[in-house]
Formats: sequence, C-alpha cells, structure tokens
Amino acid sequence: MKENLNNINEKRNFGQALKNFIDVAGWPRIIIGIFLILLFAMTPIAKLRLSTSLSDTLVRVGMNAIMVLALVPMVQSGCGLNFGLPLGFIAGILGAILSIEFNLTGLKGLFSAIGISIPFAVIFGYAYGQLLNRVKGDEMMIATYVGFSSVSLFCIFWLLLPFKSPVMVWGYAGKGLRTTISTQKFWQNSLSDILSLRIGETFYFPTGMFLFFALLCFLIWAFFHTKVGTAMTAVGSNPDYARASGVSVDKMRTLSVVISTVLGAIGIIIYQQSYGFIQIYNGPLYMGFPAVAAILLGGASVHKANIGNVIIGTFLFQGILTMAPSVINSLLQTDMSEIFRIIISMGMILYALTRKTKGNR
Amino acid sequence: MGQKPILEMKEISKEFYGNRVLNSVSFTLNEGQILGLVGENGAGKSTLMNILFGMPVITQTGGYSGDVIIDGQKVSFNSPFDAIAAGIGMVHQEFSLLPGFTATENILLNKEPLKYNFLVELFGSRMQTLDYEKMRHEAIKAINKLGVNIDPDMLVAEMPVGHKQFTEIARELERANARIIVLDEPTAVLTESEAEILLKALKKLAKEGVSIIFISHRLQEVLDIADKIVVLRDGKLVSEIETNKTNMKQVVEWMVGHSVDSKAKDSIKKNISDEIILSVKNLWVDMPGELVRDVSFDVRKGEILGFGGLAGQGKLGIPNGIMGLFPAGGEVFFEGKRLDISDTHKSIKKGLAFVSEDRRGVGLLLEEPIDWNISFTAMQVQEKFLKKLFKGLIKWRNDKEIEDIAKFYIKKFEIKCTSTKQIAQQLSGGNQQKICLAKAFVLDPKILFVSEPTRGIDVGAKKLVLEALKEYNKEHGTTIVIISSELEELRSICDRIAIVDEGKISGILPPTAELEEFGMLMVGSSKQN
Amino acid sequence: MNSNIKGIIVKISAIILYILLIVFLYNVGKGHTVYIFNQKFITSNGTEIEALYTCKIINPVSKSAFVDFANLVSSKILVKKLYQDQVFTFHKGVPGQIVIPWHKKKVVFEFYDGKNLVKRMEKEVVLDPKITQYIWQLAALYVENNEWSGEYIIQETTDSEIIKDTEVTTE
Amino acid sequence: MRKIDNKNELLKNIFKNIMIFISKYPVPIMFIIFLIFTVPMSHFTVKYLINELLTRLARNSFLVLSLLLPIMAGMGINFAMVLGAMAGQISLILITDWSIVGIPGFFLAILVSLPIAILLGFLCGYILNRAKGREMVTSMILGFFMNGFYQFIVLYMMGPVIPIKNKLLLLSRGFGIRNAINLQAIRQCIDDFIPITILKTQYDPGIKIPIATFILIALFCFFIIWFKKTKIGQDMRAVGQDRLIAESSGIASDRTRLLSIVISTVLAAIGQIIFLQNVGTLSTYNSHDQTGQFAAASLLVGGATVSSANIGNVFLGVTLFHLMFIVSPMAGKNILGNAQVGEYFRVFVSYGIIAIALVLYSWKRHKEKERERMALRQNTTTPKTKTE
Repeated sequence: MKENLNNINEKRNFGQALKNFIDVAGWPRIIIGIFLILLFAMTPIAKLRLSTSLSDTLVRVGMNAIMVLALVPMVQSGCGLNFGLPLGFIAGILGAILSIEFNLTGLKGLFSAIGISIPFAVIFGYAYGQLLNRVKGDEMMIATYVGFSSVSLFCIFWLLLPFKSPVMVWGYAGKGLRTTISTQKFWQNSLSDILSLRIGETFYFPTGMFLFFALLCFLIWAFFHTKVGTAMTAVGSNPDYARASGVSVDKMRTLSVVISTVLGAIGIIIYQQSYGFIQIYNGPLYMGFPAVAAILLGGASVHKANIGNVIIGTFLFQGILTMAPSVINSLLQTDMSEIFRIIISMGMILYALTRKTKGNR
Repeated sequence: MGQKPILEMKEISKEFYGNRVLNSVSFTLNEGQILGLVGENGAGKSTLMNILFGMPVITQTGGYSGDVIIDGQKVSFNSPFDAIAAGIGMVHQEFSLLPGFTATENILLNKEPLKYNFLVELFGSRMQTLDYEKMRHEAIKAINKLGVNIDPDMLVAEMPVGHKQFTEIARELERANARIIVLDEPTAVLTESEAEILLKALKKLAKEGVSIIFISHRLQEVLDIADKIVVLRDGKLVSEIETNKTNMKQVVEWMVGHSVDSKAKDSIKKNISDEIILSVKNLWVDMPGELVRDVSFDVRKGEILGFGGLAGQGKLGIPNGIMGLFPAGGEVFFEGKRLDISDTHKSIKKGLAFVSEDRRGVGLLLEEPIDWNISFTAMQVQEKFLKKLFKGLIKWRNDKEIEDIAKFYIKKFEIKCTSTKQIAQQLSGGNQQKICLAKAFVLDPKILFVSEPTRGIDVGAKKLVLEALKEYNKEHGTTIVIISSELEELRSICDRIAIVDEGKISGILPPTAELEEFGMLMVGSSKQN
Repeated sequence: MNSNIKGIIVKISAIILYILLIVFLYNVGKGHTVYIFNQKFITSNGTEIEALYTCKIINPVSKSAFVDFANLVSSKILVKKLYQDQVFTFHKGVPGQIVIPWHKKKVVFEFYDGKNLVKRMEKEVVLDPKITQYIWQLAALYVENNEWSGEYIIQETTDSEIIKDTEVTTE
Repeated sequence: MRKIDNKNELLKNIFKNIMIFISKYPVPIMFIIFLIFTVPMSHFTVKYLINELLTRLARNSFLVLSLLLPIMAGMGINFAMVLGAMAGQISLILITDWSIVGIPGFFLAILVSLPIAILLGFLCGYILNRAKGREMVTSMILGFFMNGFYQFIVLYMMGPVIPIKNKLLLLSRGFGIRNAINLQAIRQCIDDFIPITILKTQYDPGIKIPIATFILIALFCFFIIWFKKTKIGQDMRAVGQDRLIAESSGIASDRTRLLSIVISTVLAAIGQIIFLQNVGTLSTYNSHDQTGQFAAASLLVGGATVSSANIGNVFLGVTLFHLMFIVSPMAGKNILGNAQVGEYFRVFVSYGIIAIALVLYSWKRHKEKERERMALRQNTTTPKTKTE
C-alpha cells in the first residue's frame, strides 16, 4: 500500500512538475523547442553535417540578437511591441553607408558606423517617441506605418543624396546608391572574427559578435537596475502609479523609444557586418517582424519582456529558420524556406496578439 | 396609486468575499408608487438593484439569499434580459446611449420594427429592413408617455444632457414596456431646471401605473418626489416609511446613524501649534465623479484633519487635485510658499505624500514584488535605496536596503505574505493597504494625505491602519489629512472634521459634535426645509 | 412550422441554383486556348519550314435568328454589335494565342504577303474536347505546299518548347 | 461702427468655418494642395489623365468599397481583405486552367471564389474577435500570415494535389503556378461589354468608358445603402459605436462583427477579380500584396477615418490617390530628373497617408475626450450663484 502511495504522489508531483514547467515555458516554446531538437537530430538523415548547421544557427543568432534586444525597453515601458523598428534600421544604414563613404575599414570602420548612426537614431527616436506619446493606445498600428513610410521616404534619399564612393554608386548613372552594397572590403566579420574559434573546417563560432551582444545585454540589464530603469518598468506596469510617484510618464516612454531605436541601429549594423551586405531601399521594410516574433517566442508578452526572453527567443527562432528549410529542402528537394519564415514569424505575432490580455477582455 | 404590491423583496442577503453587504433587507413597492432608496455609499443600494436586475456580477459571486417576488410570484433572474422580459427597466448614472444614433434609433435599439423581404428566407431574419415610420411613431409614443419634448430625429451626441437622460428613460420604458423603472442617480449631472422637468415627468409616469425606484444623494429631491422612503445603512434596512411621516433631519440621522461601539475621540488636549503648514484657497479639481468646485481651508502643523461627506460630493477630489493627479486650479501654500500643484514630483520632494483611494488602480504595482512597491516612490523622489557609482553618475538600485525596509514594514504592520518578493497582486485587500501606507511612511513626509484608508478591508486591518496613522502622527508630529466616508472613523481619530457637500466645504466641526450637526452639513444647510 | 420548412426549401434551392449556374457557365464559357506558331518550325520528321505570311484567323459568328436579333438590339442601344466575328492577326515570326469557344466552328484563314491577300480558305474545324491545347503551326503553309496536310494543322503539343509568355504589364 | 463690426465678424466666422472644414478633412485637403503642384509638372494631357483615371476608377473602386462594412462595425480598416484578394486569385487560376472564356468565365470566377472567401472570412472574423481593441494590427499580421499559406497552396499544392490540366500554367519543374499568368480569356471582358468611347478621332483612341464595370460598382453602392437599412446593418452600426452598449441591449456583437468581416472578404474577392480582369495579367505572388495597402490609402485620402467612412470618401479617395499614382513618376522625372524617385515617392505617399490619418484620428480622439471633460468641468468651476 505504502509504495504505490508514494509512487502515486511521485507520479503526481512529476505530473505537477511537468505541468508547471509547461505553464512557465508555455506551449509555443515547447512545440518549437521539440521541433528544433528533431531537426538537429535529422541532420544526418538529410545528409547535412551537424556542425555546419549548428554554426550557421549560431552565426544567425549572433546577427539577429541585438535587433531582438532592441524591443525590450519599449515593451517594458508600456509602448508595446515596437513595429517601428525599421526607423532604427534606417539610422543604422545611414551610419554604415557614411562609414563606407569615408572609406573606413576594419573595426575602426564598424565602430565609426555605429558612432555615426547613434545621433541619427537619437533624433529619429526622440521624434518617434513624442508622436507615440500623443497616440497612447494605438501605438502598434501607428508604429508600423511610421516605420513603413520612413523606410520608403529614405528610398528617395538614397537616390538623391550625393554619394561618391564607387563601391556604392550605380555604375552607369554615377548617382544614387545600389540596392545592395557589399561590406566585404570594409568591415565584414571584423567583429565576429575576434577570438573566433574554428573547430575543423566546418565549425565557426563568432565569439566577437557574441561578446558584443553580451556587453549590450549587460548594459540593458544594468540600465534596468538604475533609478531611471526602475521608473521605466513602473511606467510600463502601471502608468498611474508612476505618475502618482512623481515620475513623468511621457519622458520615460520617450527615453525607452530612443534606446530602442539606438539598439535597432546598432543591431542592423551588426547584422550587416556578419551578413556581408547592406540592403537598402525596401530591404529593412519587413525586418521588424522577425525580431518581434523572436522575442514573443522567447516568452515575452505585449507588456512584459526580459533579457531571458531575448536569448531563448532568438535561439529558437533563428534555429528553426536555418534548420527547417535546409533539412526539408534536402529531404523533399523543394525550397520552402520562404514559406517557413513567413508562417513562423507571423504566426508567433498572431498568437501573441490574440492572447487574452487585460486590455481586451 | 393602487395598493397592490407589484414588487416585494423579502430577507435579501448577499456576501462578497466574506464581508456581508446586505443582510435580510425587505421592502415592498406598489403599482404606480415612487420609492426613494437612500443610504451612504457602500450601504448596499447598488447591490440590491443589481440583484433585482439580475446582473451577472451577482450570480458570478455566489448569488443571493431571500426572495424577489413580482406580482406575487417568486422570480429569479440570471441575466438582465430576464429582468427586462419581466418588465424592469434600469437607467444607470453614466449614459448607455449610442452618440451617433438618433433618439428614435436609441429608444428602439434592438427592438426595431422590421419589414419582411425575400432575402430573409436565404440569409436569416436579420436581413429584414427597418420600418422607419413605425420606429418614429413608437419613439414619439414613448416620449409622450414621459411628457417631455425631445426631437426624435436629433443625434444623441448633439443633445443637451437633460434630453439624453429622457432618451434613456424612454428607451427603458419602450424596451421593457416597463412596469418598474430603477433610476440610479439620475439628477447627478442635470442642471436645476432639467432636474425639475425630470421629476415632473416621473410623477406623470407614476400616475400612469409605472412604479419607480429613485436612488439619489440629493435628499431634498427624494423627499419631494417619493411616496415612500427606504433607508439602508451598512447593508441593513434602517427604515421603510411613508414620506409624509418623516422629515429630512430624521432621514439623515438614519443614514448616518451612530453605531453603538464608537466612542468620541478621547478629548486629551493635544498641543497643536497654531502654525499653518498648508493653506488652500479656492481650489477646483476636475476629477470624474468627484468634482471639487471651490474649496478653501487651512491645516495646522501636527494636526489630524478629517474630510467627510457623502459620496460624489468631491471630498476625494481634494487630495488628488493637490497632488496633481487630476487637472486642478486655485492657490495652495505649503509652509508659506506657493506650491505648483501640477508637478507631483516637486510636491513629493517638498514633503507631501498621498495614499490613494484607488488602491489597485493607482496605489500599487500589481505585478511587481512587495519590496518594490514600498520603496519605489522614495527611490524616485528622494533617491533613497540607491548606491551612487562613479560619483553619482550612475544611481544603482540597492536591493539590500530595499529588502530591509520591506522586512521592517512587514513586521511593523504584520503584513501576511510569503516573502518580500511576493507580487502585490496575490495579497489580500488589507495587506495591500498596509503596503500603500508603508510606501508613504518611507517618504517620512511633512504632510500625509490618506484617502479612504479602510474601504473594503477586513476589520483587523482597519484597526491596525488607524493605529499606525495615530501613532505615526504622535511620534513624528506629521500632519495627516484623512478623507473617508466612514464618519465613525473620522470621529475616532481626527482633531477636526470638515464636511464636503456639492464640491464645497459646508462646515468644520470638532469630533465630539452631535451626529445631526454632521448630517445637516452633509445635506447642505441651504437645503434645509 | 411552415416558415422554417420554407426556409430550408429556399436554402436548398439556392445551393442547387448555385451548382447549376456553375455547370452552366462552365459549359457556355468553355473554350480552347489555341497557341499559334507563325515562325520557323521543325516538323516531326525533321523538315524545316519557314513562315512566309501574316495570317489572319477569322472566327465567324454562326448565323442564327437569335444572333441577328441580339445584334440588331445591341447595335441600336450600345452602338456595338453584341456578336461580331473574332479576327486574330498573327504577323510573320510573332507567335500568339487565341481562345475559341469549343463547339463546332467554321474558321476562315487568310494569308497576306504584306498588304495583298495571298490565299483565303475556309475550314470546318472540329475542336476535339479531349485535347486541351491545339498548336496550329500555320508556318507549315508555304507556296509550294498549297494543300494543308492534316497532321500539321492540329497536333498535340509534345516536343516543341512552349514560348515564355509576353511582357507583364505593371500596375 | 455697426457695419464694420459685422464685416470683420463675417470674416471671423468665415475663417472659423474654413478652419472647422480643414480640421474635419485634413488629409484630402493636403492631398489636393499636393496635386495642384505635381499634376502640371507631369505634362500629361488632360485626355490621357481622364482616360487613365476612368480605368483606375473602374478597377479599384470595388476593392475600396469592400472596406466600408468593417469600419461601420467598428473594426477599423480591414487589412485582411488580402484574404479576399487571394480567394479571387485562386479562382482566377482555376478558371484559366479550365480555360473558360469571356463573361461566363468572369462570373464563374466570382462563383468559385465565393466559398473560399466565405471560409477565409470566417477564419479572419474569428481571429479578429479574439483581438478586440487591436483589430487593425491583427488583420495586417493575419494578411501576411495567410500570404505564407497562399504561397504554400499555389506553389506546392497546385499540380500534385489540386489537378492543373493546363501544363502552360505550371512552373517548369512540373508543379506550382507560374509567376505571371495571362488572363487573355477574360481580359477586359466586363470593361468592353458596353464600351463607349467619346472624343474618338482616327489617330487618337479617345476616352474609353467601361460602362458595365461602373454598373457593377453602382449595384454595389446600392447594396451598401440598402444594407445599412437592414436590421443587421443597424446592428453593425450599433456595435461599431459602442460594443458594450450594443451587447447590453441584446445584440450578438461577436456574430455581427464576424458577418461584417465575411461580407467584406467576399466583396474583396469580387473586387480583386474585377481588378485583374481590367489589368489582364495575374502576377500570382505579388499582385495581392499591395491591394490592402492601396485600398486603405485611397479610402483615407478620401477623408474617411478609422471609425467613419462613406461612399463619398471612396470615390473622392480613389480619384485623388490614383491621380497621384499616375502623375508622380513623371513629376519626379521632370522635377528631379529621375523617374525612380517618383516611383518611390508614390509608395511613400501611400504609407505616409495611412500613418498621418491614423495619427490624426487617434490625436483627435484624445482631444475629444479632453473636451468632454472640459465640458463637464465648465458647469462646475464657475460657482453658480446658488440661492443661498
């Protein structure tokens, strides 16, 4: 009698442990997590080397992580998911292009690109923040279209601004920028190669990029431990409480938007550094959505997000995006990667938007 | 008025999470009779009406005991639609009208007469088209029944406030071809003249056999219009009496009443200095439901000043206005210097603190741990609990100090919680209130505003909160301004009590003053008949 | 009671009408996309044939009282005859496609050398419903072989490479 | 003195009325001012402009009109009308495969698209009901999400699963539909059904007015006017104004909202078929992307807002927006010597218009709430002379 008593409650508390693990992790993460592990397991069957796919995933995680991190400040301060991230991307592209125009290469080129883009990002972020403060409640929709219209506005600027550097300008016209500019000769992989380790000729680990990402994570973590950071979290959690404690809600929201835009700018530069190309014109138009999907996949909600969500989310999301197409392509000889990318990223956002939050009972 | 009881409520009792809101309330309502239902806020008036109207909030929280009898049969409504079907109409205080619709469309909302067309067979009954003439005809019929002239084709958005009220009543009449109409604070937003017209219209309705339950804080109106008055206090029926057998003074006494166990403040003379710490001149505050029109008062250093008065008369607006949480105007001098009341940050820095009446909405960060809730304001305004790194360039949150201050107050106020990291949402009302108090004490303010400190918390917590306030005033000499609708509480703790009526201070009394004197001030001496 | 029976009847009849309408439209509208080659062409037995002429295919409207009446009415109201001959012009070297409704059809082929008519002929063309596309290799017609040989005219597309379609109009 | 007073009095209230008018229709006015400059710059002849405008009016009005119902039901602009466009395109692919010709082909396409659009409409309505308060963002994301499914069906299912007889439609690898399909069979079949060309001289084609299409559009407008008079139309307007009040009076608000989305999706499908019939070619993978985008921009340019739109806004909007669309590449070329600028400019304007309209709408709503508070405050702060 005794043993089956305790193996009943063993089973029960195992069930219990499983149950609250599921509650904590939440269904989407578990489904995609298992799916990802399955894909990794299938690499040999699909005649792919585990090491290359793993290193591909890691490189892509490093590339996209900062863009996902950029979402945290605005979610914490109650501005919701930052669909206007492309605004930050434009500032980043501006910095990158100017650094190439001045012909700066290597790490110097990379950090000057970041340096140049930060003032732009602050200006854009400030104006964007003021706008969002006037439209509380409808932020997400307006952010999306502010992002779209600014990207398409800058398409015109890319055509007209007087750039000279031969690498970037159209061959025949001699004016206006090409749609993709290669950063090969300038600062491609300049960051990722620092102390990067290469095991065998297939596995490559971009330590530099991860270190930089870790630095930014630390800065954000630290920021949320300062007085201002705490105030921002309070504004997100209950604006009336913050106002009653003498905190200026609008100032905090604007600050969070500026930080988010700056991180967006840095994020796109790091992405280009590893990707090897700067995509301008309509390149950044839809790049905001994968970042939003990643942070949601990491467990963030529309009004609460932390750095853990960023790391888990980016790894799961990028893992799926690299592994699924290559495994399935080799199994079924069809290229479904585009469809996968759309369905998973948009599916995640849709899942988050249709959750019962206190906003829309 | 016929003598046949159309509605009877027998021994109605109701409990919300443990505290009893109604206990065995019974009254009858005859056909064509106007019943005035009066009582303090929280006396159970709206709960009683929610039971009559079958609102979901009642069934969701465990239903009620006792019987609701209509035309002699026991009924039980589990949705407002049953109540409407039984002929009961309810007009809430805030208008439930569609601004973009005309009066006709509002009156006949979801009851529009329809014309058949073939598509109905294919796509269902809602494809029928509206019969506009019939609609207009029926709307005019309902309006005439009220005896008021509303243009049936005018958009509600363009209507004066009075007309909106009549439109809503006409809708309730039409919707339920009502035999009973419940009006909850109908005259709160009306001007003098509009109220007159409304009362005349209600009398006309009553003559035509419609019984009316009229809930209002304006006792004078209730006395003018009602045939019978029911007075509720703390969920108990105090009296059910014909209007002509009573008068204003008696009704107020019933409403305010004096529970046996309260004792007037022991009158040991506290040496309160004459120095004025706060003086307010012609303050107005635009707080929804608690409009402050023109209030002036002075607070002496070290004193405990109380603000009483009926709900909706503006007493809660005063602290919210001074702390800049709502648009306000007028002059406020703190320690002699002019205070910019729109800047909450400066006011807190100067030494004002405020425990809000809206605990869950303004007072707490529900999703954050207890220690954050307690230390946040002090951290933001007085830069407490912060480690200065690189010579103050970075202000780092000192989690250790935050933990300690939280532990201190958890012990001091006996807050029942699992740890300092438990999130505020999971605590009981009483413990949450203690946290709000701790948050203010941490600021060690010069003057502390406390709004409805004991509303909706258990008796034990009530005692402890009041003790803490008294003790804090004695130990630190902090001036405290308490705003509460519990007159007993104010009398047991305050040195002086000001009564607010219709957005103005109608008088200031010592705690030992007679209840009737308080009652008179509450109802506004101007209304004495 | 009878109202919802009536309702059901109406709903069922609506669905039946819907299906009938689809079947009707399917049959009335059914046509054949015919791809026309009017350039150099290699026949199955390897001989090469050069396209010499611009070819006009006239798909005359079948004469019937209904057609005349419809045209009479429409020319009064709409200034345009409802049923008109379909005329398709295929210049030398330019392929193209036409769509011919699929019942029995009299088709007129006119071949022009520049402005003047070289050859005019009427053919009773039965479009075999089983064969979805028809490739009319008109290039096969040239002066020496003034008699159409059967298999040139109607041949199931097997080997010849289907030309990429023409330009894509942008919005 | 009297006369002078009422003169500047007159001036003052004229000015005031102008200001009110401007504040009511900021977006169309901005647009008209913009057009006044750019239209002459483009050096197009008036006849060409009219001709282009007529074809575009015929092509786009139906799509823009399909946005009216969800706005009426309080769900804002339904960017998920893209689902309707997809249903329309799938049915067009099918009838091209069956090679159905002319007007029968056109109507068959509509009939075939009905069940698909209704199904997608239900799905969209259900999801939007779960995201109350955030309908517009959710509908946009749903549009992108379904785009993934659409590509999956068209690129992979058509051929192996859905039988496609006409090999010419398939990609060279044997399954999946080609990117551009020539709708030769039904090209302009409705437009040419009753064509009237005016001002035709032998060397210039004159202005072609597609009467039949305009009749279809007129029918749709009557349907909307009639629909507003039905019970369900009234319920939709009620739910649109205040969902809670509508529910408290017994209206099934979720079902009403669902129906408004289903009808809107079906009409978007028909609109897309009319659109593609006019264009003549179907670019399978991107012709539906911009539909939601341009339809919303046109509607907002016509002075509609996210909570109120009428038929007048639609036609004014389509005219102004597409005038800009025709003119801007040439204007860009003539002003800045680069047609590509004009190209990007018109995309920018279409996004910008929606952004501005949303911001103005939300800002105005905040102002209105404040004004409401002010109104209540008015009769309190001025201490009324109480009869003491």
